[in-house]
Amino acid sequence: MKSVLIISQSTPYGRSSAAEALDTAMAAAALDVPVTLLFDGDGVLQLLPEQAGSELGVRNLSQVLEALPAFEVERCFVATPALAQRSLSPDTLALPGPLLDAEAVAALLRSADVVLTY
Amino acid sequence: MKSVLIISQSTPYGRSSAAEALDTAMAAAALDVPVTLLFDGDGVLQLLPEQAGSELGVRNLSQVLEALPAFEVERCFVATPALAQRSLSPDTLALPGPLLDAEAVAALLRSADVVLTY
Amino acid sequence: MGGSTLFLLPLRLPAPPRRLGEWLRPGDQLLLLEDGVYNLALSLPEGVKGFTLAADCMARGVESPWPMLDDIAFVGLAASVDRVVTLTPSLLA
Amino acid sequence: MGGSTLFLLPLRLPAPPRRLGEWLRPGDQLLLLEDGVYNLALSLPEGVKGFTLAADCMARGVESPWPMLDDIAFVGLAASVDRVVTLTPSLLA
Amino acid sequence: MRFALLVQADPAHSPSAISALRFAEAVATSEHSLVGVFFQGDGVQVAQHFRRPPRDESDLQARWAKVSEDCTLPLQLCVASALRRGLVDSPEAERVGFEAATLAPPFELAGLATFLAQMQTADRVLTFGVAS
Amino acid sequence: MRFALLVQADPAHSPSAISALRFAEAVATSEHSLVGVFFQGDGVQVAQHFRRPPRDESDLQARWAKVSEDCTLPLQLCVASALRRGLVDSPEAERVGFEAATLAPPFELAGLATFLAQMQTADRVLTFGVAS
Repeated sequence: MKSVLIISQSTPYGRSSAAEALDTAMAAAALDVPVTLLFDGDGVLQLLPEQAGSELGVRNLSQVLEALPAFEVERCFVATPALAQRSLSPDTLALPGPLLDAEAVAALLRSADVVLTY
Repeated sequence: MKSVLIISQSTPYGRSSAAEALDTAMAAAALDVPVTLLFDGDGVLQLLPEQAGSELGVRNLSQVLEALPAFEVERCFVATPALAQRSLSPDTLALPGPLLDAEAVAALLRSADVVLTY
Repeated sequence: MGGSTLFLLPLRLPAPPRRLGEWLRPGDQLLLLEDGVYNLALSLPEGVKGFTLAADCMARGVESPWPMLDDIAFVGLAASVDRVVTLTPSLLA
Repeated sequence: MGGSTLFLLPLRLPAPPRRLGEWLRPGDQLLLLEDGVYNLALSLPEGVKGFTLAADCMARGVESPWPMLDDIAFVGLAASVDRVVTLTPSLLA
Repeated sequence: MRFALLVQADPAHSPSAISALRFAEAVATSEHSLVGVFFQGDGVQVAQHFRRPPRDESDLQARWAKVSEDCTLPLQLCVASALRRGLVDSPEAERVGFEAATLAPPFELAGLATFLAQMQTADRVLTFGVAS
Repeated sequence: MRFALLVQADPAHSPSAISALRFAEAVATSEHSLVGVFFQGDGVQVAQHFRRPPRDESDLQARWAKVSEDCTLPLQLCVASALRRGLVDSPEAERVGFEAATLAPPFELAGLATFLAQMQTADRVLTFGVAS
């Protein structure tokens, strides 16, 4: 099986891309495709706690993120450079997985057969 | 009649906004609504000469820009700060009207009854 | 001619804006909404008041350092100025 | 594992990218296409080759400082690497 | 105070579509009024007849219809933007031989002249949904 | 070399829709091949049956149909993305009581599993149309 790295780099409600990244990751896991989900760029803004999408009548992404392990999306990472650039501290975020520095992100990218950007 | 300032700030082929700004300006002029068109931000990239939209099978914006005087859109300006920020020199562009510095842009904005951003 | 202007900023700025002071003048107001509420670190030009739209802050889990407006207050603010102008990252870069 | 990567950049960067060298490593290649061809002033990390897509340069009136590829050459380049990755301003900021 | 709105944002990918609607709903409950809402560019997509939002999301089309009814507010789509995106009303569908209109009422097609007239009547005009 | 493409860009507002098509057309004339093109998010809009591009613009839908025919290439839309944007095929239109399909052939609805299977078959996968 080819492995896939999904880079989730959109703000949670700016476009439908953030939700589509999660849909694709969950579908891959359900089909036993080796999948890794990386939150990088503006995608780290999906990890702010206490989001209330229902305020706007849209799907609450925080809840979907919390459900990732239940859908067997187990390999989730967060890119540290994206946090620093946005003045975000890891301990104020709802982290779905370990932090990766730039070197580790580069290695992760090069370990994947397919890379999809959302 | 209320006057309208149309700020065209999108790249020529990045979205349909650049074309819509021109459509709206021409419609306003046709109805004798006092209209001013300001190219600012990424909108100044519409002014690069020798564009060939037909390469991509899309409408050639350069031709529409050249036709603005024929459609009686006579007040067109270009924001200097946007040129500087993009390392563009005015004499390499197809300018549809005079250059305005930041102060003049601020005054133009405050002289308009309605401001539309495209 | 002249008068006060309410600026709307609905998008996240990818870098600190160099042209904020060119657009916003004393007496003007700035409302951050939609993904614009992520621009928490903006330093406003002197004499400019900043606001954020409450529903957008709450939806995104953002704590606003500026006064939050509900939708009705947004309408009231828009009615109180002479014009409303939407800004973008490209205009502010 | 490993191998060479072709990066696509289809959007204009609003500011000089701080993270270009984090993504692009020696042996990698970068293709500017669509509004990405406006990023003429990029300085590439050592050992990285840069290209632009010919049709997008011509449509936008942009003179490419790097070798221009036609569509067939783009396909050939994509076939010659180990993976193709699309980059964005948000990932490079 | 009379407002006119210009909406350029597709509800499927821009939160500006929601902002515009919420602004209109808030005007409807205030002492102010709306003279019209004009949808241009991607904004016209909200009027797509067969659009079905996911169950956990709000139905913007239905909410616009309600604002329109409550305030006898015209909801007009720029005809050029609509046609290129496949949005046609019944007369247009008949004219070109399509099986059905793809435009949901009360949305209707209109020219830019309509918007420019609304702009003249309104005291304030707001733009929602610009591109970055 | 076998390619699969993921297209997330709406032709009405993103040049990525054109890039994806041109890439597919170029593959068709090369020694390489395409195993499938999957449209997700705004990318599905290209399949809107009633879409009519302005006269001076290229008809992407017709060009995709030609690539599909020349290469017996499936053009599949993510069903979730399509339904929320009002794109339905004939069976779905019948099921929910609509007058007609809004999906132009040869585009068809498919689940993400289809795309993931194409990904396994392909040697290279390219993404067109990401958001900024």
